[in-house]
Amino acid sequence: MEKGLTVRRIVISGVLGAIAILLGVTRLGYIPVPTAAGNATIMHIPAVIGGIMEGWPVGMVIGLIFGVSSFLNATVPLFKDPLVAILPRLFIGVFAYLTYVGLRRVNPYFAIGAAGFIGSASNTILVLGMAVLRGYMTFGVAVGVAITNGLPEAVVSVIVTLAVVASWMNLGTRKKSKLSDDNAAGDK
Amino acid sequence: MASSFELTRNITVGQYLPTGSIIHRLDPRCKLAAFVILILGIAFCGTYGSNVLALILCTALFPLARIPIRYGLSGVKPAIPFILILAILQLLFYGKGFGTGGQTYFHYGFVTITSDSLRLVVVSAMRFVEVIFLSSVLTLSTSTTELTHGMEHLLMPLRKVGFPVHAFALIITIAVRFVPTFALEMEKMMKAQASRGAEFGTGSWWRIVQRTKDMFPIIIPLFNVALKRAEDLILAMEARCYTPTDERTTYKRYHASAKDVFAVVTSLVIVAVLFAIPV
Amino acid sequence: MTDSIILVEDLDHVYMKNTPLEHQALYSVNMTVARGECVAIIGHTGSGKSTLIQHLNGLQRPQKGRVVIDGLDLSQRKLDVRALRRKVGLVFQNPEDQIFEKLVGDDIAYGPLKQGLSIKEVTERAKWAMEVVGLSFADMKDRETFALSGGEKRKVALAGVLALRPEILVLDEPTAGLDPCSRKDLLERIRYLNQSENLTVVFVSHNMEEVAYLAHRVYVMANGRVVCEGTPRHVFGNADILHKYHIGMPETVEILHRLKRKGYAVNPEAYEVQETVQEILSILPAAGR
Amino acid sequence: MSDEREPLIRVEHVSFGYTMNDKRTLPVLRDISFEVRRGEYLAIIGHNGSGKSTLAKHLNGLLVPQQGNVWVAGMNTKDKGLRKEIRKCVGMVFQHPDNQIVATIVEDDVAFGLENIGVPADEMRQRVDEALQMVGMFAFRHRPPHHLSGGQKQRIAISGILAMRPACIVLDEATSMLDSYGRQDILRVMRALHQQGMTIVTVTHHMSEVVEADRVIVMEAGRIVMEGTPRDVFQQQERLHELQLDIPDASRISQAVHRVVPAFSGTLIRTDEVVEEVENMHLRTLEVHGG
Repeated sequence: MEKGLTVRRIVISGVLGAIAILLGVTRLGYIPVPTAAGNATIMHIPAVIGGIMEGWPVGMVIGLIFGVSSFLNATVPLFKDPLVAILPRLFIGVFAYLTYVGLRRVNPYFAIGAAGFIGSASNTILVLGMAVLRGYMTFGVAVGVAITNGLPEAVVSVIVTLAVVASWMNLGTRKKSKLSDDNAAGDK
Repeated sequence: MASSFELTRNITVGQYLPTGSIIHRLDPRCKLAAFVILILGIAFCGTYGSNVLALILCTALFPLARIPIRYGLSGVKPAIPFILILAILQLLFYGKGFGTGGQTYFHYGFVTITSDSLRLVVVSAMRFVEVIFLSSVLTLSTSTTELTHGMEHLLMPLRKVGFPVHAFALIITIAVRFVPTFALEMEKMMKAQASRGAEFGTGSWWRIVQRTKDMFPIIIPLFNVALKRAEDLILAMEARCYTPTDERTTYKRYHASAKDVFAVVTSLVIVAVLFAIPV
Repeated sequence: MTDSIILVEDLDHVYMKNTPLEHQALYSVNMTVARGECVAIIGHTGSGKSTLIQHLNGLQRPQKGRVVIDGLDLSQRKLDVRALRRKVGLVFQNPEDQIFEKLVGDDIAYGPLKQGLSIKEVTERAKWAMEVVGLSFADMKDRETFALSGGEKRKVALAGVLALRPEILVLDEPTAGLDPCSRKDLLERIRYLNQSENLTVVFVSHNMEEVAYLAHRVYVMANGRVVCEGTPRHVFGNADILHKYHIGMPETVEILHRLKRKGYAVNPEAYEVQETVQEILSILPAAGR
Repeated sequence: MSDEREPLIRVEHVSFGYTMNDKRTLPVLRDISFEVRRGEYLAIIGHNGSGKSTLAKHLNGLLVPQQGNVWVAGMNTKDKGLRKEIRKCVGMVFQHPDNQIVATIVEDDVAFGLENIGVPADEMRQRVDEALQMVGMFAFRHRPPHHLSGGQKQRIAISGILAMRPACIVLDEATSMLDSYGRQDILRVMRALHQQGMTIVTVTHHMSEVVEADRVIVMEAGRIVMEGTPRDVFQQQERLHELQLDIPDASRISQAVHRVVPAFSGTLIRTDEVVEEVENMHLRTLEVHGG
């Protein structure tokens, strides 16, 4: 991978940042889970993907875009506090990147999936941690939210990250169409 | 029903409302600086008095910007249930947590209401409304382009420590630029899938798994489309001589006048006053 | 009138209603299409063509007026949208927006699988759909969709819709961006579907050559209204309409209109190349032969 | 640096291939040589996959040849230090109108290239206005690009290039995503620019655009297989058909009429030429009879 600031890194940060904004403003980025922290979100996934693909600075910038957009669009009081909405988001892509780099020698799929999980988990833990520090919720409530929101978020994050990054890195997943099964009629 | 495909309608990133007021005409750099100062000020002031003052000042911005206050209130409305839920949770449980302090008003079993927990609830609700008002006024009175330019200029000093300000501003510009493009793209993909038998948003809200699964065929291609567009854009930018590390000149130039400086100074004064209010 | 499979009456449509960006896309549009007919809709970008065809499979619902597709009234709230969409297959302009599976076979099977058909039945349909658009089932089903050429992508998108076994095929600019060879091939396939498989075809186009080749009847749209309707011959013969609404015309028609304006006795409705050649031959001075 | 008689772009024995996953190379260009003269209007045609777009990307150093050289105004595209100069000289407009606009406001986007090459702010404003006027988009300068049609976006892309005052514009299938009106707009702009002396290279599969050109290069499987004026190339109907290329109806009509009436020219390629030829034939008979 080329070092430093490249046109590719700038553009990828930009377009993935656009997705983070888009998922927020169209509400498509929300998984409806009724809890105190509002819906579960998939808006952090662009930061995870950016981190894996182009390194931690890219992940951090996308996280920042996600944070600012969630701050500006927030309908939940929690996220109208910049310390909760923006600061923790900077680290999503960083943790995803570190996980990926640490594990990619073991198995690339596993590394991508794990990065998706850790990236998502870091979002959950840091946001809720900050919320507790800032006194918006107690520790007990935060743990509850971490389970009701954090888990589905992490699962979705793993699936989307794997699908997108694997196809982008050309790690072919499935080579045969569903129609190619032996039981399919008329194949011969 | 059919209009559920009209994604572009819901996009409010550029919800710019040009009324030509004095707030609109402020230099974006100064406006943004004042905004950041006020937001940070509000985030750290926790007394009743200071929040009452801040609320009054933030409300006063609407007539000044000639923007109807309902734009601000529309941001507050959907949050009311969350404020209530949080308020109840905090009132009931906060007293037992860390930092218990102040006078205990009520105590029964694990439920404790103290003067501190009450203040926290009231103050955070007010603080929330203030921030909503402030950010509404900012985004309604400033185009995204001006915001980006303003941010770029404000960050300029960071170049001294090697932070790539231009590149950073360009990233933000690209992000903002592609939001409507991707929205259209997504709208088209949803229509194409609906035409072939997919259904969106029809699952009941409690069927979380189903609704989440419905999402994948939209979200994953969206990423792929974005990454493909990125490849094109990289080429186009290189063809126009873009190199991230080179010196560039800037097209837009702003001239801060006395009123712009006044805005920044005023916001500093306001924050100082907010911190000075003891209760 | 009884045999019209598509009936559009006084249809209006307004986008972004009640916002500052509100604009009306359709003004009391009327259209009928008979079973087995091939109808072209032509007009400028923004003339309302795309909005109109999105009404045909229920992506848009009539705000005012009526749309009836083979007995299904789209104004009715309890409409069975899925039944409608099985009946009307809509192929969008840009194949990239409608191919969402990674492998060709999976993408074509997407619709039938959503309908809950057995894998055997789905395979048969996919096979039929692929052969009919000219994609070899055996060779193509395991190909990755992103690596296809523009022409192949169009065909995959078309096959994906055909696998739903629709009675009506609606195409938005089926050949935009294709090279001449792929375009000709695709047009022949569509003509085959219309004539031999008895599909009713409605297509939007900018390309007058392709309108001339495929359509039985043409609707000309401008500014959200239908401004002219008739056979291609009738429409191409009407230079005033074509000029007034800046509708391009086939080169053949352009030549004939120009000759006519210069006072030569040619029939501008003779739009096929051979016909045009005959028209020109008929007016050349005998002495020149 | 450049001799006026020296061709603007010289492509010498260029070969290029893409490396696949498994380290194989997929040859796309095979030993291509040609020149683009100053002030010329050159069309490069070929069906999808013939290598024409890859070739276009060699003309300003977006791709560099694996074998052979490309010289732009005497500068070798392999020389990294000259890359900016080369791209200032040869601008490029791409296929997707949406994917080449960077900024959120039209005039900012036109200025983007100027910012990159360090033009001072005052001069920039003047150049941006000028470039927008040249493509007829000045009235749209404060609009966000996503409210424009494809043809308008493409004109913005062209004016972004024009502002940099290149000697040559390469259109890399720049009209293939546009409707016929958008395409006509672009063609009008290019015609006007060509008259003002701009060198134009257009990569296309639309025959109506080829008719505009001074010279055509036909590509197939990474090689140049035909070259000549549009008139000469369109004569070879069978050969073009083999190459999966079409000829304009005007040309087909001209040839068909010529077969029956030999006095009628068979080398016409534009509709107005056909009409003129009919008139001329009448005039000639009049002369014969009158004389």
